[in-house]
Amino acid sequence: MTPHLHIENLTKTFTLHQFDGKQIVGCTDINLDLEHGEFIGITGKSGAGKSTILKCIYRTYIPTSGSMMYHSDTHGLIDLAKAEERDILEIRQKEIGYVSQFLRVLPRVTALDCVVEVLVEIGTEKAAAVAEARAILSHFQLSESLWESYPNTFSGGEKLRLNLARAMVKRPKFLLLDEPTASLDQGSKASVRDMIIELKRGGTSMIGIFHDLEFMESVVDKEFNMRNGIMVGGYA
Amino acid sequence: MDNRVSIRNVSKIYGKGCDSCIELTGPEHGRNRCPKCGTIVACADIGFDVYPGEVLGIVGESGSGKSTLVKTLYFDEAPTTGEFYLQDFEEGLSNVYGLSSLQKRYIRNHLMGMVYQNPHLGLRLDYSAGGNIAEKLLMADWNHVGDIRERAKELLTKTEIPIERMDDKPKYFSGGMQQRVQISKALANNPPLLLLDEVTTGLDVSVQASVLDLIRQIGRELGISMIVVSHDFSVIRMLTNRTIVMKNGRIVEQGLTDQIMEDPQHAYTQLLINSLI
Amino acid sequence: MSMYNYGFLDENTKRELRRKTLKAVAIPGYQVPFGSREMPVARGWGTGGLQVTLSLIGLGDVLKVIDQGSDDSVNACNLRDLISETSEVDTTTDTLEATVIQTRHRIPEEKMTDEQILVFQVPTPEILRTVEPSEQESRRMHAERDYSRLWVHLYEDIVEWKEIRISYDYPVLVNGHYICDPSPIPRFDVPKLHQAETLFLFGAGREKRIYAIPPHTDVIPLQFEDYPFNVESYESGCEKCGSTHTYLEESFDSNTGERYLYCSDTSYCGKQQLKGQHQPVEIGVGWNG
Amino acid sequence: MAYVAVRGGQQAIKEAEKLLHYYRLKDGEQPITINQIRTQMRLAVDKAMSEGSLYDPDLAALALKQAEGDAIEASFLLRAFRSTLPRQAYTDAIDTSKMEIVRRISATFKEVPGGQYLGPTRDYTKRLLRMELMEETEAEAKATISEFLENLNLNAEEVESGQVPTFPRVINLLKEEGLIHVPTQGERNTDGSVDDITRDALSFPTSRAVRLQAMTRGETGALLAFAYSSVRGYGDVHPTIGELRVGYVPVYMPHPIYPEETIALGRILVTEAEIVVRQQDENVSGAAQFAVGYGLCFGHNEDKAISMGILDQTMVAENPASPAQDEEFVLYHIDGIESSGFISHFKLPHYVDFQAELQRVRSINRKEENEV
Repeated sequence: MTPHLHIENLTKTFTLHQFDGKQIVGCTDINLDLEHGEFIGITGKSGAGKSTILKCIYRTYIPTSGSMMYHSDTHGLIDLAKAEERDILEIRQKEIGYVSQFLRVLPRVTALDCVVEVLVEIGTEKAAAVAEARAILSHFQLSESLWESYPNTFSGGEKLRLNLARAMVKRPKFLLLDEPTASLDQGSKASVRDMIIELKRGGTSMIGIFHDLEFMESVVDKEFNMRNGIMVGGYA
Repeated sequence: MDNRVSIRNVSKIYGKGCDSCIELTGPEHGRNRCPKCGTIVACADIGFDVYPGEVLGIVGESGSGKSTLVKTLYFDEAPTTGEFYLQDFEEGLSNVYGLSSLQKRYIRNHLMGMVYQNPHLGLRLDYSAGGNIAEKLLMADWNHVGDIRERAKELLTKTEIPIERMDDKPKYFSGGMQQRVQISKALANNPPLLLLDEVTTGLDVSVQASVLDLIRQIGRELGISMIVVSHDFSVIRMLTNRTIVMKNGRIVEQGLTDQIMEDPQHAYTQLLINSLI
Repeated sequence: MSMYNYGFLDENTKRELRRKTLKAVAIPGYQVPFGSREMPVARGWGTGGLQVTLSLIGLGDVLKVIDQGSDDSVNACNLRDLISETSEVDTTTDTLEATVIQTRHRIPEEKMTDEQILVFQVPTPEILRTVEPSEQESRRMHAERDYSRLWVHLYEDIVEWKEIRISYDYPVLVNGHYICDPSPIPRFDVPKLHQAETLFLFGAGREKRIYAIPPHTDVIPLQFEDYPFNVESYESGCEKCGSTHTYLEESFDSNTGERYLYCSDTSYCGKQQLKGQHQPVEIGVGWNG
Repeated sequence: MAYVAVRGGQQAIKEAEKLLHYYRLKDGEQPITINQIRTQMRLAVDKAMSEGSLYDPDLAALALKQAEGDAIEASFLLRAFRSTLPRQAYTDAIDTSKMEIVRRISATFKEVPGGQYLGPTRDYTKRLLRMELMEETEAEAKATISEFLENLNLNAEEVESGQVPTFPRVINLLKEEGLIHVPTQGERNTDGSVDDITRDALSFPTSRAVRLQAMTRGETGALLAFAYSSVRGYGDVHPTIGELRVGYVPVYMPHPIYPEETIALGRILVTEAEIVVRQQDENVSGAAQFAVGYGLCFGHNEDKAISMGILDQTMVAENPASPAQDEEFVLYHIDGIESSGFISHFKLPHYVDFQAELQRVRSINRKEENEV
């Protein structure tokens, strides 16, 4: 069986037209295999290009070269680097979760609704979606008093927990985690770990970026280290 | 072919035109007026697809041709060239631009809804709010006043207009309410495609927010395909999945909305993104 | 009048009028523009009907002219004089005897046959004028059958007044295609247009349009399922002849000031009165059979 | 007695007509002659010919006599008469550069080639009633004539040569400089025919030929009002009279058999106005230019020709913002015969219609009562 995700020679360069076409390197020549149900952790200094890889996979960035062969439930084997936008949208909606260190939620949508929406989008009944959303918000220890308020007033930790809930509630086949534990207390970290373990048990493959190496080591199967956009070392 | 909407090679030219019009206009020249003959190339070589349930954004500054483009989609303006296929009309096999005006009218009434920036274009401000909705229904052969009023109530409720205002004239409504009535009217026949042209421009910020929320909610609940035209990236970000960037009558870039905003490829898009306040 | 051509108009003009009339018959309800000529009566006084009648009439025809149902109204007299003087046809007041009837705002009470033509004088042929002042735009609306505004107009009436307020010039759908103005006949006369045996021609002189409803054509007044079209009705009958199935006009007795109802079709009323006096008279059947 | 008897209508209109004839003559004065009207009421005759759309000073004078001076009624009589005349042929377009000038002025330049030529104008007379005309005698009239001719002092050479001075068009001065926009689209149809509003109903958008035809038949007062509205505030036209000419032009028609030849039909008096305005046509781009509005009508009628010239340019607006820019609005409402006919038709009985109205209003009121 081929890996869940096979990245080959992935390079991302940014061209800044306003600065006379200045080139900025995001990452260079990345090669990586993610097996089904596997969790790979990526480490490195900030600015090393870790997030670039994640965003390329999610196609928020357009890869400059290389391929990312992904095993999709709905689309079969597909190169995320070149896939049609509408296929990407569908795969995002049904299969890929993305947790970023920053919360990007729409204004004027309550915390509960923003989790419910994710489930409704993939076809869950409204009532069932509400029940599931409540359960996962409890799991991530988001105070029930916040459920009906707008997340733009939340603290960093609260936002992150909401983000995790949103990404994980649909039990994605593939999860991208960009600093999922930054600014979380020990209790919250524990619930993140529990959820990761539960998802892994369910067969979810994951790639994560961590500062907290201790936490990372407790959940990942493989680890890669990056420096200046280049993968410098990896070990199981 | 499961495309809901396909646009190919659409152009709209105002003026007599010459051989150089297309060549000498566009973003690389920074103009849409042909220097040789003075013809305005409002848009040219436009092509894209909108898939079922998808919300497509068209962003650009004034003069980019985005409003002209959307007007050709609603047959308010006839394009100079181009093809336009709708899955819901003869299984997407007929170029609907080539149809008779009678058939175009059918498509307008049954398969599309349009919400204009200026409510007076989309509404008859002197007819009641209910009458405005009735206009669309009557054209789809509704012939029972009681049924029409029931449907109008349903739509006004959905767009959060108090039902007791149904028989009042929109000319006495606030700008935000007028836009809500326009949206109700546009949705009257459950069209598979909704066109929105700068619908929040000119509204107060809080009113803008509520109109955008309404549009978003409709998109989610009804699964309608939408084309949202705006100069405002925050509107585009909030409503759309994919975005087309236009300048001087041409498409300079299209992509996923988050990609356009975080990894813009074209110099002009980068300039727009960097100019966001 | 001998210094003028037969039928007043020159032959080329009459030919043009006949061609346009044929076109109108071929496209029921469609308003055919024509080069309307100035007539020796004023615009708005029946010049459209007059031109149509003069282009059709020939020796052997029997002419009847009515205005508001009356043969004796001054304008009817004037037009009848003009037509008969220039065409030398016989005139009548009896609907049954006439071959061509020119009318303003009424359809006679006696049912007309396929041997007869009814020519209407039309002041404003464009039914969309109430909702759209521009001619260019209203022609586009007809072409696209874009009648939404007219329908909304009716809807708004119902919302505000619980019924459609149009009393005359009631919009009708002709042959399932064009909506047209049956001229300012009262609602009472509108059903007579539906699947009739007679050719109906409409002439609008000032607005320069001819249109037609050929025999055996569907003519349906605009209505809603829950607000069906209805016609005028009266609590009592004609004061003079006792009819209870005719269109009546209110009038005041010039001496007593009392209000009475009389038949608007004076010829029919006269015949009914004769019948009441047991005198021999032939009265045609009504339009309902 | 009501004006329409339910019986006796025929008799009533006959009697009314007799009364009308009596009223024209009832004071026992000498009947006015057609010659007197044609020569001494010349401007009324000109207006009747122009609005009646028939160039025949004698018939126009007759119409005025019959209409007891009512201008619209007189032009109406001429139009109705016109309907009985078959269309035999179209003349060639008249060439106004061949005009025998009666009057010619320009407001663009103080001095123009050919010179300003005031002619018989009232423009600079004091509008004081000349009481002496109350009792004007034949002898006085003759004296006025001979006195004028004696003082005329014509240049003997000019009189002998019989040469009429020519007047180059003022507009041409601007054209030569490239300042006048010359429409590329001709006034003729592609098949060489000319639109004819007396044969075909107006259809919109119209051709310029149709607009000009409709205006030249239009009622002077209506044209005046629309043109005035566009320069006073409902529009943005700033007209300058490039040239105003009054004079006689010859009329020719193509020979029906020999295509190279023309037949001279006579000459007609016309008033021509060329109005210079800033280019308004949105479809024309390029250098700033002037456009010329054109007015021409039968007879001597300066108000009409100038108004027509102004309106010719207001109606080029693609998106009309004021009434005078809207060709439908202008062209449908300037015909005096049509508008007066329709307004007067309201004098006709409307018993049937009004009864229908009564029924509707009562029905609505009944419904409202039932609801209360």
